[in-house]
Amino acid sequence: MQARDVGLTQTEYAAICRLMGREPNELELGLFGALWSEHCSYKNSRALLKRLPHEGPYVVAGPGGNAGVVRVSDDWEVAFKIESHNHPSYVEPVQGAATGVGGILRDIIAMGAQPIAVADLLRFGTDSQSVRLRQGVVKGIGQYGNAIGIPTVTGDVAYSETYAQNPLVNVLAVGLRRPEHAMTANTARPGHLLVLVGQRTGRDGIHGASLLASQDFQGSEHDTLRPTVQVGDPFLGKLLMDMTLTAVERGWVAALQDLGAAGLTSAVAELCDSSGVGANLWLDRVPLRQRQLSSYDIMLSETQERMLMAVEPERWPDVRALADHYEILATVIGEVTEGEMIQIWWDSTVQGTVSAHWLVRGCPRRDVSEEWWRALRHRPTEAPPVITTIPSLRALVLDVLAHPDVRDRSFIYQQYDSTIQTRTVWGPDHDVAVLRLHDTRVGLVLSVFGTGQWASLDPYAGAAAAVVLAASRLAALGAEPLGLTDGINAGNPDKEESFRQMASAVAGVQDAAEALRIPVTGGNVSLHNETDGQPIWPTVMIGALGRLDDATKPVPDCVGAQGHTLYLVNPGPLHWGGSVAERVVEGASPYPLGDLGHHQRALEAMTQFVRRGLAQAVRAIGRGGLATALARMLLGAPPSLGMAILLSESTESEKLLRLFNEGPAQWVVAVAPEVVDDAVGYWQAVGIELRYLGEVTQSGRLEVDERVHWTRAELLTAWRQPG
Amino acid sequence: MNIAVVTFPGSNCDDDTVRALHALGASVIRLWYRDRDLGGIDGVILPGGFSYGDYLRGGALAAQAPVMEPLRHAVRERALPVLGICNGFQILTEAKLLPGALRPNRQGTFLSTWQHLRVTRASSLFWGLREGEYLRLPIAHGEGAYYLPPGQLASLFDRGQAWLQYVSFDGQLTAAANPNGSVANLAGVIAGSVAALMPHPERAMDAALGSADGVRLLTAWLEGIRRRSRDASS
Amino acid sequence: MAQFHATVVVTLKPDILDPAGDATAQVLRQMGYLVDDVRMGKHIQLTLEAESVSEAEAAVRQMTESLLANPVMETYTVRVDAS
Amino acid sequence: MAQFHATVVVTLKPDILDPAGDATAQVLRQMGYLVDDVRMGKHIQLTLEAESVSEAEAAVRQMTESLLANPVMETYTVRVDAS
Ligand SMILES: Nc1ncnc2c1ncn2[C@@H]1O[C@H](COP(=O)(O)OP(=O)(O)O)[C@@H](O)[C@H]1O
Ligand SMILES: [Mg+2]
Repeated sequence: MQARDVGLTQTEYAAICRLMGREPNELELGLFGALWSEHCSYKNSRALLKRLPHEGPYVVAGPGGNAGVVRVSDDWEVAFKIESHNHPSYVEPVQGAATGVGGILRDIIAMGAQPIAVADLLRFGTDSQSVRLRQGVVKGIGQYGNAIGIPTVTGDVAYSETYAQNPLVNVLAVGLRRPEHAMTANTARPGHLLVLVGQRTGRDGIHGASLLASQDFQGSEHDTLRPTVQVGDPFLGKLLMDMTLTAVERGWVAALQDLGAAGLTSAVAELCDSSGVGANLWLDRVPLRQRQLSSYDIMLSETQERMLMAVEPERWPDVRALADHYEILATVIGEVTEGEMIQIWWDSTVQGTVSAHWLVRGCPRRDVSEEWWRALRHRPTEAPPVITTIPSLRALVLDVLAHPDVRDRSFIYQQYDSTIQTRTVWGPDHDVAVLRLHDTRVGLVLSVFGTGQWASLDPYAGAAAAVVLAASRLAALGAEPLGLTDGINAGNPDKEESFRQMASAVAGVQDAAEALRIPVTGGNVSLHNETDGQPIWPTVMIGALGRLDDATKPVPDCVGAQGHTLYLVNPGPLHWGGSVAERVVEGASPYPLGDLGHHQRALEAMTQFVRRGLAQAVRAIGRGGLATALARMLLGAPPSLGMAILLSESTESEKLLRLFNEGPAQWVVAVAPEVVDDAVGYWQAVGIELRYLGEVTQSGRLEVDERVHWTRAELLTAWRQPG
Repeated sequence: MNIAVVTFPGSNCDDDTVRALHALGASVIRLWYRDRDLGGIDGVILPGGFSYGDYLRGGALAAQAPVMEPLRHAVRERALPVLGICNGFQILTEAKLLPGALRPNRQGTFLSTWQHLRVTRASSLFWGLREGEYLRLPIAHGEGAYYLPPGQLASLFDRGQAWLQYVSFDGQLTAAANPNGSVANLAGVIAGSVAALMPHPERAMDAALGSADGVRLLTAWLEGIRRRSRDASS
Repeated sequence: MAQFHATVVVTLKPDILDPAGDATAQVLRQMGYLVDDVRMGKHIQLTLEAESVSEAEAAVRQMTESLLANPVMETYTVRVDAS
Repeated sequence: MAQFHATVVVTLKPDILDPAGDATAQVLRQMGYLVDDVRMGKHIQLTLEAESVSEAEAAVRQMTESLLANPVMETYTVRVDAS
């Protein structure tokens, strides 16, 4: 076996020999191959990610652990993180997506938190093959989440040819824990037993991290990737989750780590490295599903539904009895030692010896200069595109509503259990999920959004705008932002252009998170999203978490009564770059990001506006622009209501740009007559523009400029396109 | 009065069900699927979830669980009230404690949504829940299409076993209101002291979460048990 | 005791709706295949210990009737081979 | 054109985890049966139109490879009979 068989370069091999002072044997080489893979080592992204802001008033744990953690109240902390399962989902959509959900749930559990919600962020192509992929992915997400009993409460899906050979399946999970049940991997001490809990190890997903997740796809490579398919078992996953969290609650677990990419190797190395200890591993004791697994197979298997615990010897009988109760296997497979060396044994012979530190931190990582990093902000100009042929407004509103990126998603989310665990105040039929914690009025708001078109021409602007949009949906409820998680999906980092795109996206997240003062507590990077040399659009998925003091009565996102006045807060530029409308008329121009400092002030002002109770309804403007926001505010309202909108723009093309631009930090608000003066005064005082849009009527239809109108049925039919 | 909630491996609505019962002031005993002694209980809930991952057929593997033996015995010998919710319904049909079977939804996919229901037949098991009353409850299931072999439907109605039916938002018994292809829009059935439904009353305990109609249904069931044990002791 | 291999095929009774089969048929027709009908059944392979083929077959029939198939809606066939 | 009946049996490759089979085996053992192992596969019955048996068989193989089975984790057998 050679370096390249495990995905390493000659330079990396030389670095390994230097660290070890000798050549690695085959087993050791395999361990390096896995942990020095792009997926595990972040060798191309670490230097960029460290620039993201991590500090904030609510942060309990930032990046570095299995998930970020923020504080919601004195009693509760929340762990949350995003994970990608793109390539596995292309190879086997149902199992690939299902194991993606299982994997991120175990990250949350590894923090000692009970998972309470899942969100899915998906990108697919537009051909018929992509439809089947989507059906499989949705089935897989539902299969796992529904069965293990975690509600899928929100999500995001968009389409483009760019994802046809490389769909994106990112999954975000949220978990709750009591501060006293906090778990980490960095608390293992010499003398602890290493206990492997859960599924027997089999030949699943060997090389998943190094090959499947860290290299581009060549169409024909499917065959050689065969052994990498993992099958998820939510049934066992549920028992493992309950057993693990019970053991944590009883104080029996000294340190905890899930087995994800690179299986046992990664779990043991992370645990040892973060705890500053070494380990003896007794592979002959690992329960196997198949005979004839080699040490190499056992160390690298990505069999799902396994957790690694460090347990004090006195506690082991308790842990074992608990596992027996749940009828899952718990086996002592090693012990924690002094130092940093991991010794791998089979019976009484040593199979390999490596330092946890080399495995986790030794990989040569790419760095970038400050100058290069700063230069990423030089971007395409934002000069508005000229609309040459003016489309019909009547048709365009319906076309945008019917666009796959905008239309009703119930055909997806109705396949997900969204009400289990009884916290769901707002589920997937809203722009954000609102979850109320049990026995209190306090709640969480989960807002997820990913780029597509927005980042296609300008990844920096698209990524920054995704952060602003996710946050503007928190502001629409007056929620306090707690933290962000980001999923970066991009092409092959060895290609300069793909690397620059990825870096620009990270820079966009950084600048927006800093401007908005919301810390990034964790995330994921998935590179090599290329098939046959064709990279995807750099795509950034954002999850923003907020707190509501009273989650039982969120401010409605639909209009509620005749006579309310509609306003547009912080009108965006007359520029529809990156918008759905632009795609409908087959244009493509860069996204108009504008000034992040200004957006921050608008967000802050909106948050306070809502908290003062001045808004009867609010909706943040996103995909599909103002027109879509208005239509959605009407479609969810009592059927008798209508809207009469008067646009202040004078020309036809300006009116179109007003209705369809997707510029960041804009909202539609409905204000009751008795507080109109207060509202107008408020926005004047904070110096953010409030523009009159019109009135809520009893007409049952949407009217613009007393000239064009759409019945409710027309809007609904357009929006409710089947799949 | 003690109500037992049985947890099978893979049950995932057991905690929600216990929380709902606590909210109604009931005292709850938790049973594990291997328990062979029910203890002194006045009623049992088989909660929703994916017992054994719904592998083979929903409820089939759990129907063989050790706890089902004393349960069957208690139903036969002392007409112990049993309420199956979702997966609990599937387990009860697989265990032959209820007639019929639950088949994969007509559309072939899992379905999670809110449904309106009508009480087709009042029952002493649910004290105060009147015939013709409406409820709004969430459903979340992949195998919820109630099936009866040909010729058995009429007798189900004749015997008063057809308990709950899916209706439209304005209370009509229409084909369009049937979410999953259940025969005669049936969402819940009763046989003797055993009742079951596919919707989740334990998730509808608070208007802030969409509906508090679960309170009515579960209160009626608890009240039925209370009156029954009072009558028995008087 | 010897080891036996058994195959149990469980199929839906003919008049029962088969959504999975219907959905598959529809996709196959979309893909251009001239498919009239698809029915999805289960193919269950077991290995078990028994004294003889006939004992093994009796055991498998029993398992099938009590668990592997639901007689309300399914029928089945059983085949047992010596290992 | 004539009608043909085909049966496709799709089984998981030996190394692939079969949670449904494992759970079923566990319950069968709990019921007292001496079961070593259970594997769950699909038994798919199709009726289709074709000019000849060989054409029908070719079509069924194609459908299986592109839709009914995922070659990454499953293997299959096909049998075609004239109606
Ligand atoms: N895009 C990102 N932004 C912020 N943090 C990140 C990002 N990508 C990865 N991280 C952090 O790096 C650490 C390692 O991530 P990862 O290897 O994905 O963990 P795991 O293997 O547990 O899924 C985590 O703490 C994660 O939150
Ligand atoms: Mg992890």
